[in-house]
Order: sequence, then C-alpha cells, then structure tokens
Amino acid sequence: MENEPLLNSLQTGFPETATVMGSDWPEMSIESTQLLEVIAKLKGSDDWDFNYLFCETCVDWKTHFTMVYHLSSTQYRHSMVLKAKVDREIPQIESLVKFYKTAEMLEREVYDLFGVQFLNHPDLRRLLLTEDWVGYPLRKDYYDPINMIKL
Amino acid sequence: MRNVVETTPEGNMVLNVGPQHPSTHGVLHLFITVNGETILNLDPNIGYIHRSIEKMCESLSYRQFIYSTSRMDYLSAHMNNHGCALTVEKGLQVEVPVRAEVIRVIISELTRLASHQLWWGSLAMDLGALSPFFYAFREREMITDIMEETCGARLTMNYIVPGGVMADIHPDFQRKVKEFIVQFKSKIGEYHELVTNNVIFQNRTKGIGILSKEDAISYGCTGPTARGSGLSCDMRKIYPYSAYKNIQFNEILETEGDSFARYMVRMREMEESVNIIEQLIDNIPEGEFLAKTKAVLKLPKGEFYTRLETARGELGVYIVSEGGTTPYRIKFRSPGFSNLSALNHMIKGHKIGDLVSVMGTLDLVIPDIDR
Amino acid sequence: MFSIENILNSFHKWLGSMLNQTNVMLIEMALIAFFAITLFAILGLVLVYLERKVSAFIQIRKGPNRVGPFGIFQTTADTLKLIVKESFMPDKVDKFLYQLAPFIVMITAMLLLAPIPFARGVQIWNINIGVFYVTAVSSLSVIGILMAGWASSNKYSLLGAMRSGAQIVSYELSAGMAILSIIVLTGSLNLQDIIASQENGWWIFKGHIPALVAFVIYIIAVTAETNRAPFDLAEAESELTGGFHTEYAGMRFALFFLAEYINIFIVCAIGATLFFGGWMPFHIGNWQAFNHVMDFIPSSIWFFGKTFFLILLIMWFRWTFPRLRVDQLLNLEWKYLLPISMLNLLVMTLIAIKGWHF
Amino acid sequence: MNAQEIIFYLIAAYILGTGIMAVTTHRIFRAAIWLLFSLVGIASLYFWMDLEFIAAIQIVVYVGGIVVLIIFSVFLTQKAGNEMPVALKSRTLPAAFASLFALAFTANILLHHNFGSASNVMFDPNIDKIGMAMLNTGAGGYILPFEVVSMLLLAAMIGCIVIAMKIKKEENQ
Repeated sequence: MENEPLLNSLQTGFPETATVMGSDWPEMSIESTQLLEVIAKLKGSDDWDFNYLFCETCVDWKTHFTMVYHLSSTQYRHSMVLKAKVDREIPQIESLVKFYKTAEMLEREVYDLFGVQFLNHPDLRRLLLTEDWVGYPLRKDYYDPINMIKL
Repeated sequence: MRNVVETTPEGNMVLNVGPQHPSTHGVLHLFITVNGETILNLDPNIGYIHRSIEKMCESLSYRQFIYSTSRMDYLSAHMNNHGCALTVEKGLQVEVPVRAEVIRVIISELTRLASHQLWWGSLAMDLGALSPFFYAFREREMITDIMEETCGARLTMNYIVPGGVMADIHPDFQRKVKEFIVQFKSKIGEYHELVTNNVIFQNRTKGIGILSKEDAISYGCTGPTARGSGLSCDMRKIYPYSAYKNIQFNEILETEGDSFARYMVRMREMEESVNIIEQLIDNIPEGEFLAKTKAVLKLPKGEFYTRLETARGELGVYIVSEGGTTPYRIKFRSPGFSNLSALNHMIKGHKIGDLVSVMGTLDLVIPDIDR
Repeated sequence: MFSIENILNSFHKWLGSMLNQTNVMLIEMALIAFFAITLFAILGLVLVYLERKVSAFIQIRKGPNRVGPFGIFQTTADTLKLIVKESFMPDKVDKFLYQLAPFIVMITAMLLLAPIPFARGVQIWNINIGVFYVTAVSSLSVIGILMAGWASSNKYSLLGAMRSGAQIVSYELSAGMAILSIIVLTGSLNLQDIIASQENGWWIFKGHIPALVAFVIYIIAVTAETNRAPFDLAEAESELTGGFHTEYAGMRFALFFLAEYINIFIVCAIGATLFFGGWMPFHIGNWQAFNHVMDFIPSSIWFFGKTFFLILLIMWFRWTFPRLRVDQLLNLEWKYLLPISMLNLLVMTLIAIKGWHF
Repeated sequence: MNAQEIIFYLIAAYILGTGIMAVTTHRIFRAAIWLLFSLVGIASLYFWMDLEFIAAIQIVVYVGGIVVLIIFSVFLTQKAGNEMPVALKSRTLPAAFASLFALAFTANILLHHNFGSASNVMFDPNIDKIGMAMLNTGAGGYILPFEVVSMLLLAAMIGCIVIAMKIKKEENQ
C-alpha cells in the first residue's frame, strides 16, 4: 500500500489513536499500555501484515521517553512508525519478543542505554556496556566527566 | 557485556570465542556452550568496540557527524555516509545534482565490490584455504586505488557531504573503473574455480546454518543474509534512492537459506554491481557535483528516516531534530546487529567448525554491531 | 665411483684401524647424533623456506626476498627470533607435562630418522622391520600432542588435542594398509629389501592400479597424520586459534613447528622409498643403456628428488584446499579410505600371489 | 660388567622407576604418562634383546593404542588435573594383599623356572616366519588364539557401534 491509503486505513482501524503523516511514513502514537494490543492487530491483520520490525529505539524527551517502532510488511512493502509514550520515572513497557525475535537484542540495547524495563523479556541484561555500569548513557541527563567529550 | 564463565551448571563446557579470535574479525566475544564439538547455545557478548557514536553525534553538527559514521561499518563507509547525507538532504529539502547522484552510486557499488571481495577472501581463509585472500586483494587493490585518487582515502572515504560529493571525480576515474571491470570479469571465473567449485568448500557450507524465510523476517535480517533465505529486501529496489531509480539491475535471491546460498548471493551480487557500474560509467552527466547549501545546516523540527542498502544489508538512519544545528537524537539501525541476533538460532546443533562458516557468511563487521 | 657409501666405509675402516671396537662405536654414535641434529636444523630451514616460497608462488606474491639473496636467510632470522623470544608459561599449566610435550614430539621425529635410507648404503640403522618401526614410533607423537593439549589448561588446546588424537589414530590405519600393500609385494619389512625389489622399476609403475590407489591413500593419510591442511584440524587457527600449541611460545613452539616439518620429510621419504624406489634410479626393465645412464645420477639426488617431489605435493595441498570439518574428516577415513584400502590390500595380495605385477 | 649389561640395568632401572612414579603420582594424567614411559622402556628392552618385531608391536599396541585410550578416558573425566584423594584405608589393605599375592605368585614361578642360556638361542624375527606361525594350524601354530582374539575385537567393535548408534537415536527423538 502507498502511504496515503495506508494512513487512511490505519485511521479507520484505530479511530481512537492519533495517526498522522510523518516525513516518510504514517506515524501512530499510543500509550505504553496499549502496545501489545496494537501490535497484535497490526501484525495479525491481513490488510496490514506488519511482520517486520526493522528498527526499535527510544528517544529521551526529558519529560518522558518515546519508544519508536519502525514496522514494515514484507508482503505489501509498506512501512509505518509506531510511537509509545513511556513514563520517565518508572520506565516500563511490554516486550515485543514474542512477536519479533529481533526485538530481543534491540530491547536489550535500549535497556542498556536508556534503562527502559521491558516486561516479559526473556533475557534482559546489559548488552554493550559492562554489567556493573552505573547509569544509562543515552539519557539526556547522563553525565560522565571522564569518558564524555563535550564539543 | 558479561563476565567470563567456565562451565554451565549442567557441566557443559563454555568456550569463549573471542574477544580476540581469528575468525570473529574484530573484537566480538561469543560464549558458546559446547558438548564435545557440538554447539548447544551461543550468547554474543558485544560492546568491546562500542564508542557510543549515537551519543557523540548528538553534539556534532550536521556536517560533522557524517564522518563518524564511516567508522561504523568501515567496509561500507561510503554507504553509511550516503545514508546520513540522504537523511540530512531530506530534512533540508535539497536537490542533489544528478552528477553527484551518479558518482555516489558508482562509488557505492565499488565499495560493495571491495567489501564483498574482502569477505570472500576472509571466508575462504576462515575455512582454511589461505590463498583466495590474495586473489581477492589483487582486484580489491584496484578499487582502493580508484578510491584513493578520487576520494583521498582508501577505506574511510568521507567523500559525501550533504548536497553532493566533496570533490569532482579524478580525470582518470572512468578509465580506471573500466580497466577494473575488464580485470574483474576475466577473474571472476577464477574465484569460482578456487572456492565455489571446491568439494570441501561445498561440504562445509551446504546445509549449514539454515535460516528459513520466516526466521529471517522475525530476526530482522537484511542484506545478502536474508536474500539467501529468499527474502526480498534490497532497499535499492524497494525504496530506490539516488541514481538507482533509473538503472536496470536484478535483486539476487537464493532460497536454500544455508551458508552456501548466502555465499552465492554475494558472489552473484558482485557481478550485478559490475553491471550497475557498467551502465553508469559512460553516462556520468556533466554539471555541478555539489548543490549550494548554507554554511550552517539546520534541520527543521521533525523526524527523518532513511533506509538504504549497504554491503551487509539495510542501514537505517533515524534523525530526530528539534530545529537546532545538531541532531536531538540519532539512531543507526545497523545490518550486522540484527544479523548477529540470528546467529544463535542458526548455529545450534552444529559443530565448532561450522561456526566459522556461518559467521563468515553472515559477514559481520564488529564496529558496525557495536557502533 | 664417487659416492657417500664409499666415503663412509673408508672412514669406518680408518677409525677401526686406529681404535678398538667399542670406541669406534661410541665415536660413530656421537657423529651420527651430530649429523642427525644438523640434518634436522638444515631440513627445518630448507622446508620452512620452501613452504614460504611455494605459498608465495601459489598466492601470486613474492615471498621472502629481503634477507639475503632471494630471502634464503629469512628462516634463519626467524629461528633467531624464536630462540631469543621469551618462552613464557601460562599460570595454571601442569608444568612438567607442559615442558615435556614439545620434546616428546621432537624426539619421536628424531627416532624416525633412523631407518631412512638416504642413499645407496647410507642408513643410520638397517633395522629388520624398517617400515613397521616407522609406523610404530610415529604413533608416539600423538602422545606429545595430547600432552601439550592437556597440560596447557586451555580449552582450545584440549579440543585441538582431542581432534588430533582422533585424527592420527584413525588415519594410521589406512596409512598402514597402504604400506602393507607394498609389503605384500616385496615380502619384507626391511627398507633396503624394499628398495632392492624396485631395481627393475618402481612399485608405483609395476604394481598396476592398486599400487596407484595405495599411493593416493598413503598421501592422504600421511597428510592427515602430520596435521597438514586440509587436515590441520588440530591447529585450525580460524576455529581453535592455534589448537594444541596455542599456549606455546618461543623455542617450545619452534620445536612443534620443526617437528611438523621433519615429520613431513619422514613420511615423504618413506613414501618415496615404498612407491618410488627410494634412492634407486629410474630403471626400465631391460633397457640396459638407459638404466646405465640413469645410474650416473648419484643415489642421494634420486632420494632427495623424489622426497621433495612428494613434499611439494603436500605443500600444494595445503595452499589450495579449505579445511575439513571434524566429522567429515572421520567420515572420510572410516567410510571411504579404510574400506577402499582394505579392498585394495586384498587385490594387491591376489596380484602378489598370482605374480601379475611386472 | 660389559656395556650390554650396563645398558640392561639402565633400562631395567628406568622401567622400575617410571613404574613406581606411575603408581605413586596423585595426578591421573601424569600417571598415564609415567605408564607410557614405563611401556616405552619395556619396548627398549625388547630392542636390547634384538626382538625388533616384538618391540614395535609393544609400541603400537601399548603406546599407540592403550595409552592413547587411557588418555582419552582421562580427558572425558572431569577435574582430571586435580590431585586425586588419598585412598581409603579399607581399600589399601585388600589392594596390598592382592599385589603381594601376585608378587609371590610371579616370584614363585620365576624362581622355579629353568632358564636356558639366552645367548644360545638365535632369534630370527623374519616376518615370513611370524606370519606362517600366526596362521598355522599345525603344531606350534597360533591360528586358534589369533582367531579368538579377532572375535573378541570384532565383538568390541560391534559394541562400540551399538553404543554410538544408541546416542544418535536419543538425539533424534
């Protein structure tokens, strides 16, 4: 599907969520509690068939985190962006491992660098940093006087 | 990163492959649980070369940050730069001159060839045949010479700037590329004789490390790894960018999903890259090679994502801009990261020797995984 | 005619005229030991240099060409480096066995030198059971490798040692079978007898196709026994980093390295003796004139020529083939080579009984 | 004492010394290596007696076969590098009795055997003769022991294959 019809069908499919056109693909914003339900619908539906999670990351907006999921369909060749708002004090969101196996490593990376807790993740450990590392470097308030180079 | 262990609670031996190991081609560390020679489980331990490029980029301007991306997948440095430039150009709404687009694509394909040749040589070396490495470097040297003349560097070229390319091509560029094409076409048969048709090589790769199409999708595999499993995922075809819109080429697909299929995809891709270069090399349009842009680049508020094909698979460049001179958040979706996550699934039940062949055909570049 | 045999004999007589029997024996033993060690060093230097040049030739590069003319002193420089280098020992090794292992491998290689006929009448020990002695003693070297692998207290070393053990023990069988098929033809284990039986032509030509099959099997099996590529699983630097000698450095490593090359020389020398007539010149049946011309070439040149031909063959393998996997390696031996060589032995026995060979 | 005797006593001392080391060391892998040295010593004793064929057989069978087998089984046991615990008293006593009995038994036989003068017997270890004796059905022929041993080995080999196949079946399920 092209972006326009996809946007329309998403808006009809999820009337209560805000779906707008981003710079590349339709963007849908949801609350973190809705995640599993929305993903199940997006992946399970024959119209969309979003079976391919090609990017999963997090953005620190200082007031809250946004988990950004880039989804695509290998069948219809359309893509979309799913954004879930995560509380900054208690950063918790459901894991997508049971839908996409690639999420296991991607979520470990996000956990490592942002400190977002993924519920029901099979093996949530530090990935890039050592196990005894303190803090989450990609947060905006992270400060390390030794290793960080300020330009 | 986790700490070293000797044995599992069940009493199986844990073998530390890496961080310094000849076949990981970098500081990758794999914990493999083995029973005799059979691998029961594999746990990749990465981060030894993590430089936090994403965090660094947050304090670099839009002209500067491109250079740090050459250090991710250093074998597709040009494509990494290309991805960043495309994203910035998308944000700035800059029209890139056609000449620059064609040059970018030619250099991209040359980079892909160089990367695949290095991969081919090192795969053969991992499997114990030491000679093909030198045969691969014979042709690769011609490419790096071309790069040196035009881009000023042989590996991390940094040739692309937002709006075009940094400098015009060297006057000898076209002649040398044509020479290379003639040389490569006469030698590709030698490659197949040396490695592809070798019985031992075929025994070592056929039926090893099978990745089904469904698993390739679920693990988010891209590039030749996924195309070996029959998953069509060539970003040059799906989201044609730059000069790829106007040229004829085939997406290489194999369906077996084993090491040999991945091998064949890359081998055939090399020939396809030569095909692409042949179409473009005589048709480099005259004109500007760099669009006029402001001295200080400022991206509008918004989010920009570019998917493009590097030698290893799909690179995603995700820039979140708050309207300033530096990106607010930048994320590189690297192909090696996702491909590595499928390794455990592919290697279970195989022998230690197969780890080398599977890892070799995944074509991992460690800085690309760690970033 | 000038030959090494005559020189040695006159030297022996000269010594005998001056000293009594025991002292002659002692002096000759010391001389033999000295020559054996010298031969070792020279062989090591030559073979390593040869290997580098062969690999360079195959890999379209020049190889060593800076140290001395054509780089011939490159290996000398390397040896110096290895001698000077610190032989460090890891922390948790079994010190006694760790230090002993390279010597076991080396001593085994030295012992194997004894029955090899280098030229007409030049042999350290004309042992009655020559070939069998070589087969027996060569099985000792696996102990050295197992010791090295185990004592290093490194998992890679252990895996390499296990692979090496399985490999050498398996391939000894088909190597033995290939040797046996020549023994069946000659009816003797003595290397001199075997050479003498090839006066009218070498066994590889006289023994029909079974001799050729036996030769191919022999070359494959000894390549595996000496841990050379494509059967270098015990070292397998891309899988096991260095296999059984991962933890060895300096001179201890050099001993393993040297022993490997000496073992190649020995198996090739035995192969040349069994199938190509050792020092026996190339003779064709009744062509007296031709045979006479061939006799003018010194026997030592014949011997070393044939041996180095086989060595080059084995080096060619190494720089061409990828490595086998461990189960494929054992399959090759137990499912293909061993049955074929058993069958081949039966055919050979039939040929020998019926006298069908030339 | 002539040179031959000196060599004999050297070899004998070597065999005994390494044998004692084999049983007294507390590391199982080292014990195997000492055993190996002891067996090589016995082979050299055969060489000393000019029994080259037997010596080679000794090396092939004991060194190349049995010790390698022992080492492999040591590899398969865990913690082979650790010191072995001191044997229990309740086990040392019966073991001591058993070995004393064996010693007495062997000594008894040795003392009562009438040894001929060794130098009078000329050995002719020609492989033709060895082969003939091995497959001879007449007097002094060894065809029966040869066949019995072959059967035993065949049974052992089949047993190995059966064990190996069982594991594969379990894996498949």
